Amino acid sequence: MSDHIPEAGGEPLRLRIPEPVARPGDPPAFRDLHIDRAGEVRRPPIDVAAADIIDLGADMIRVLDVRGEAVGPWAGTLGADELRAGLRDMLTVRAFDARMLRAHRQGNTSFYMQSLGEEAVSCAHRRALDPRDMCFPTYRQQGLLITAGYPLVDMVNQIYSNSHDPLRGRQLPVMYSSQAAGFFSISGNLGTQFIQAVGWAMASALSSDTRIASAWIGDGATAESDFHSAMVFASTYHAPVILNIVNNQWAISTFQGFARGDSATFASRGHGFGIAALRVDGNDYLAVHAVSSWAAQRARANHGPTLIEWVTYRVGAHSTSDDPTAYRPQDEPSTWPLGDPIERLKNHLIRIGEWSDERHQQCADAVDAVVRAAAEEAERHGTLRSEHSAPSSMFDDVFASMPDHLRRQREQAGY
Amino acid sequence: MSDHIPEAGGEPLRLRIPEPVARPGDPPAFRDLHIDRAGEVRRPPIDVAAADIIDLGADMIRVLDVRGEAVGPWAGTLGADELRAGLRDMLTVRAFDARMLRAHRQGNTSFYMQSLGEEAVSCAHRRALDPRDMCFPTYRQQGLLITAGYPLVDMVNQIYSNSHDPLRGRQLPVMYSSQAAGFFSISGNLGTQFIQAVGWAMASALSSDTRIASAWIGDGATAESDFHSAMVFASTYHAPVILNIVNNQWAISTFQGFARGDSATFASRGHGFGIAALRVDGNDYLAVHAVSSWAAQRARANHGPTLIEWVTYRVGAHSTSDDPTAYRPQDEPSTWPLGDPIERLKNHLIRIGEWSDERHQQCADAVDAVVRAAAEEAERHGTLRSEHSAPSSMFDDVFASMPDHLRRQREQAGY
Amino acid sequence: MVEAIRDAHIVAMERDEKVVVFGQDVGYFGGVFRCTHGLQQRFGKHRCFDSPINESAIVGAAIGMGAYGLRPCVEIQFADYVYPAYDQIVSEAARLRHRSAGDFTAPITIRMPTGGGIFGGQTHSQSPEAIFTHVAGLKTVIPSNPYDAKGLLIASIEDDDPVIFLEPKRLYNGPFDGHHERPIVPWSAHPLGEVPDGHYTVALGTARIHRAGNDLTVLTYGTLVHVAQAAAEETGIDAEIIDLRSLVPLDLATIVESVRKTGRCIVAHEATLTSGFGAELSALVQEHALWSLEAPVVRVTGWDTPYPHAHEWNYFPGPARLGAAMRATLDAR
Amino acid sequence: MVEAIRDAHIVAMERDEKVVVFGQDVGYFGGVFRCTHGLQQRFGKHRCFDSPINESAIVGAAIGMGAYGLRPCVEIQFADYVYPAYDQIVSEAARLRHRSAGDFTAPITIRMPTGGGIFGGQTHSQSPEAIFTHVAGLKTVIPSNPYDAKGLLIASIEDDDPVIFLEPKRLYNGPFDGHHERPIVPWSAHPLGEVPDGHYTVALGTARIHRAGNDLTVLTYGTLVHVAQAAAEETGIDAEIIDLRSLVPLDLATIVESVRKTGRCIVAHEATLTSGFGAELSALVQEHALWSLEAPVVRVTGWDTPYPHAHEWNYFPGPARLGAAMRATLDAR
Ligand SMILES: Cc1ncc(C[n+]2csc(CCOP(=O)(O)OP(=O)(O)O)c2C)c(N)n1
Ligand SMILES: Cc1ncc(C[n+]2csc(CCOP(=O)(O)OP(=O)(O)O)c2C)c(N)n1
Ligand SMILES: [Mg+2]
Ligand SMILES: [Mg+2]
Repeated sequence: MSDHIPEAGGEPLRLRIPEPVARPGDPPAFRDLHIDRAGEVRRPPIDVAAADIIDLGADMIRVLDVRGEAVGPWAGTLGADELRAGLRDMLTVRAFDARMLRAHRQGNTSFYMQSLGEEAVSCAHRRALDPRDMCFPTYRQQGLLITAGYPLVDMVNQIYSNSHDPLRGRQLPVMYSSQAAGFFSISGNLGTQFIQAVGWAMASALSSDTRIASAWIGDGATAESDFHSAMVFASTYHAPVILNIVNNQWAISTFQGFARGDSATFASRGHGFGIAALRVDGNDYLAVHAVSSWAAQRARANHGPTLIEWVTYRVGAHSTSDDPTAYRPQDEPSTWPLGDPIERLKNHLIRIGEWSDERHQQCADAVDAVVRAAAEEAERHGTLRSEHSAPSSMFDDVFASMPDHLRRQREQAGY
Repeated sequence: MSDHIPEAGGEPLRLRIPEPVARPGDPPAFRDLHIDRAGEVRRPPIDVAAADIIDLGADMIRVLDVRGEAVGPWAGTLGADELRAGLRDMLTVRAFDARMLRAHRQGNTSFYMQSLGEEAVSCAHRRALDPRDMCFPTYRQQGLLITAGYPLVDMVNQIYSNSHDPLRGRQLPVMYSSQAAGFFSISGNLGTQFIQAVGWAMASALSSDTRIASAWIGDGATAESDFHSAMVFASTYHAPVILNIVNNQWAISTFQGFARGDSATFASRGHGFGIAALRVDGNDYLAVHAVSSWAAQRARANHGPTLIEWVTYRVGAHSTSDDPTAYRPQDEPSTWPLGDPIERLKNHLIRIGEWSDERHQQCADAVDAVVRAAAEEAERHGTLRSEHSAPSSMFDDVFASMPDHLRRQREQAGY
Repeated sequence: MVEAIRDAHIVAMERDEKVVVFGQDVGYFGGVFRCTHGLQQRFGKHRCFDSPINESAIVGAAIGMGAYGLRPCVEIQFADYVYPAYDQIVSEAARLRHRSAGDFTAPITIRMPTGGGIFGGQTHSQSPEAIFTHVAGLKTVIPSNPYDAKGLLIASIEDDDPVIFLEPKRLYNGPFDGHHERPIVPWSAHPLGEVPDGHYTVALGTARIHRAGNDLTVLTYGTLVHVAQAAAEETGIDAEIIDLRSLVPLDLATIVESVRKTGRCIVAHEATLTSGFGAELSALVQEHALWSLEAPVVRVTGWDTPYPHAHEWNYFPGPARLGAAMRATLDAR
Repeated sequence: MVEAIRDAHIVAMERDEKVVVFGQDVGYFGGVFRCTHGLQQRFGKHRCFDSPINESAIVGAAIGMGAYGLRPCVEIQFADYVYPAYDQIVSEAARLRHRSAGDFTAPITIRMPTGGGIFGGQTHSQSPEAIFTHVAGLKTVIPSNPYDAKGLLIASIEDDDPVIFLEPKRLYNGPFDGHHERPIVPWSAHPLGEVPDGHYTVALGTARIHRAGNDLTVLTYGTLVHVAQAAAEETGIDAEIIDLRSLVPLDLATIVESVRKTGRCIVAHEATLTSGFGAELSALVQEHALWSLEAPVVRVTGWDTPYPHAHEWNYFPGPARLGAAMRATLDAR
């Protein structure tokens, strides 16, 4: 080859290690965040070709403007009753989170994960689905379950691993499962559910059913290979699935730049697969609902999958094992430009004359009482520290029926 | 949730199973293939932002026009001597493939994989790299090795698993390895090398070296997760790597629509990662060289990774175990619109007055003789059927030094 | 055996429309080993189809389909390529029933050709059964003949749990006994090559006494069943050869009964020695029949090296090695 | 033990600038268990950095870096999350030297917290060592104390082959003996908690006799070393406890010598029973010391179920179970 060498050498190579704009001690900043004005981004028909909405992967769909007005082509999917219901859903999630954090401090559970600041994404999305659709969530979509009407007490039973835990003490707290509520069993392994959702959607289509699937993944977890698996299969088979990326800016201590890489948005991952992709203000309940409905209709009408990046912010710690002040400015949450989803919806309802501060307080109090009652009821069935399902139940459900070797082991264990 | 149900039901869902345009019995057709006229696609500067060349992921960069003229902004990277050397490289690869297929029929080897019709991609690419750059190939880039000047006889020794096999009979034929020739050990597991190449490039950058890596993957194998791994890491760390997708239309019996999914090009997979992406006529030696040089310069100048889709066609069977007439029209290869890379380069050289049919024949004969001599020399060291390296060598190189348990097993084996 | 496997698919697909089949090259083309040949033509593109090349996605999608209520039976083109799917198999398929307390299940079958003997080199020859037998919630099955292949595969597809179904590729075309230097013998000449029409099952967890005998017990499965048979014939040792057929669940009773009778035991498999399934068998035998043992349980296996290409017959535990081990075991103490 | 592991990194990184460290949350933050705390600050962003959440990519990139000539030491956040990387580990890291005849190598270390006891549920508690010990070309190491952790980790990083380095997370903060009901004892109160400054290594493949004894041999590693110690103290049985430290390569001589002396052997680990590394140990013991055995080799392990959350102490093979097995083994025959 020797003599055909083009220009080599020259300056030494450098490796770029991404850094967030701000670290503890720095003033918080979100200067890389592209935000469009509410109402500005167009609403294509549900049968639009993915290639014709490339711009929507970079823009940000928003409905609520600074004054709390619902504006633009994505507005108008919900009436006042529905909006009030949505507000109540979000308040319930927030109250539930607060109480469970308290329960963790009291030792009733080993672990908890809140969704503070991200409530609109799952609450509004679930309202845009049919009850028989199946969600494949991560650990931060309690809003799906609560909105679907799953009993709070059963959630607490699971979190407390008590004698009424529907999962019989097997799973880490918050790893719920409810076929009936359209909520797939949560895995501790990030990402795995994304391709499973596509498989479920494929099965529904193979069966000429009308149910669709909705898959969930965090910004950090999009780096996992299952994300790619899901994209390839959804694209190849045109699966009736909504692929949701919850971009809450952080993956434990790692900012989204590590998973997002060089400058493109998460939504734009869809483009290389011919998958319709949209980027949305995830703290805007109306936008979340409108875009979710659009994607659900698209899937149901056999126009294929939609990838949605919900831009939001993880206000709290990653989990009860985490302290975010070690890796991001303490006041970063308060400077998040997209605000708080509950406040924004509340303001909108007030603005349109359908709500007031008093009604809000009443609602919050009512919701608190419901949550407290559920927690108290659950506590009567025990907590992690007290009563559980029988230890022998550990040997059940490994297989549909217990093989000999497990029977022997169960005996050996003394059950 | 009950009363907030949006429009569900309606028409039953359907699953789309992709189908190629033509199957055995049908007339072959490539009507989905987007081809630009030679010279029409622009050549941006090497420091262009990925977002500013989105169009190049859908267009097709071509230099040689129908008359054999080199046209447009990508022309002019090679002189006549270099073009003749390139022609000779490709002729050598083709002759080598032909001889090894014959050797397989004669039983000298268990297996072979030819690259018929795709020679330009690896031959021209290697000429655009520095000898110390490292390629991470698949099993169809023998052109890289031959162009790098790796001894043909050592290739045959490996294919014959004979006593001079540099890999000591361990690997399937064609799974070469040569650190010295900048050719990473080939794995039988598709895709794994793609992220390894990124790791190697990261290491080079971490070490302030000037060497870059070049990663290879087939159209079918882009579906594997390692493709995603490579994209995420290359994008995050800005690794100095060229990411090559050889889109030869087929993955064994499966047409590229299965991996490509819904309508986007393979090159466009780069867009969601902010990685510069180009789609190129892979049967155009000049285009391959020009784009490879561009990408190499880009990487070397710290402008980061480039994803390139080389559009080509697998003219032969997948391997000696395959018969493509079972799944594609028998005459499909002859209707491939981008022609044959050797013919096209030959015609260009003749057109510019630097070549003739006679010289071509002479060159082909000379190359044949060289290949034949290499095969004969290798045969003197044995073939799969005769002489191999010592069986005891199986126990070497499992670890840097042999642990006791392997020593015991080697003794037990009688060595 | 290819035909028996294909037949099992047909029977299962005809009886239950929830059975769907997919994988790389399995649709239009019918699989690189032809095990799904003609299924797409017969059942349509929605019951049998090609997939992109992503083993993890194949299994992950199958799990989703299983959770929906289908019964996917998927092919991994070679067992050597199952590793990318390992997370979906271990963390998901195997755990789903347990972690959801039965709320969701994964009734899926994952087929894959296993073992060497076709000059496939290190990435077309592996026998990874032990990485599955260690995983709670998986069943692991491996037939040694067409009759069992069909019956076990139907049973696996009908099973409500995830099953890893390993097909010794060297047995696809005949009862290979390790004598690679001899001409191939077709299944048609073998009693176990006779496969009844229609539906039948071989229950998972039942071993088969391939050859009754009194001198020693050989515990094995897959290709090595036939190698053991050859070794017994060639050494003249009256070996009892047990074809395990299913590794999890395991037919421990049959194993223990045999070893108590013979007092000597050889465990044979093609996979690497260390932490192979042979270790489990050896451990079980000494746990349940130590006082019957007149010699140590011996393992005859592939070496702890990658599977070589040119030297595959030096790696493969053939009749000579197995015969020598039989003699040594008989002579021990 | 966290501090010892961190210290090992510092020593290795200071001696050899080719050592680079990366993984999820290991850079700025210093790791969720703090094992890489301060490394980025000390050695710069190019020697220790965060990575995207993709275990397969972490290992794959490390292999490429190793092939280039670096010595990457990477962290998998929990051993339960190593499965996505299994293909890169098995098909690539483990095979590279062999398949290229030494032309390319993968001198990488893959660290991961293993084992249960922190109410982590099924995806933060697993002990997957057996899926690595089965793979030719991998070394598998697991320390039980700070002294060994540092010496073994430095040896692993300096080793020219890929090493799986399992860190029993329940030992991070003290010598946990299975008595979860008692207060945590810190390492500072334990002799093996004393870690010398600077460079030293513990050779891979050498076991350590944790407690000398004559009644029976306990073969174990990781957390269960301390559980065995507690069981010996509580039963008053004079057990010889062997801390294997390295599973591959294995110090067979020390094992066989001990069992020949005591005539009785218990194998203990936290991983599930079937096809666990205990099976290999049991098989080896009976192969090499059958005639010394006065009782069957007994395995005391996690059950063949997923690791439960609420019932983790019913799953964990604690001192009571281990003690009972010791008594039964002494009483046998
Ligand atoms: C396969 C796997 N790798 C690593 C982890 C550890 N882990 C748990 S959550 C998490 C961060 C995920 O971040 P993101 O996806 O952004 O979701 P978020 O927590 O922000 O909702 C990590 C690394 C895991 N659970 N599974
Ligand atoms: C992990 C893995 N899965 C499956 C295979 C089997 N296999 C070998 S080549 C091939 C097709 C690859 O097609 P493509 O990537 O387009 O490359 P091409 O053969 O066309 O050059 C398949 C499926 C493999 N080698 N590795
Ligand atoms: Mg996040
Ligand atoms: Mg191809």
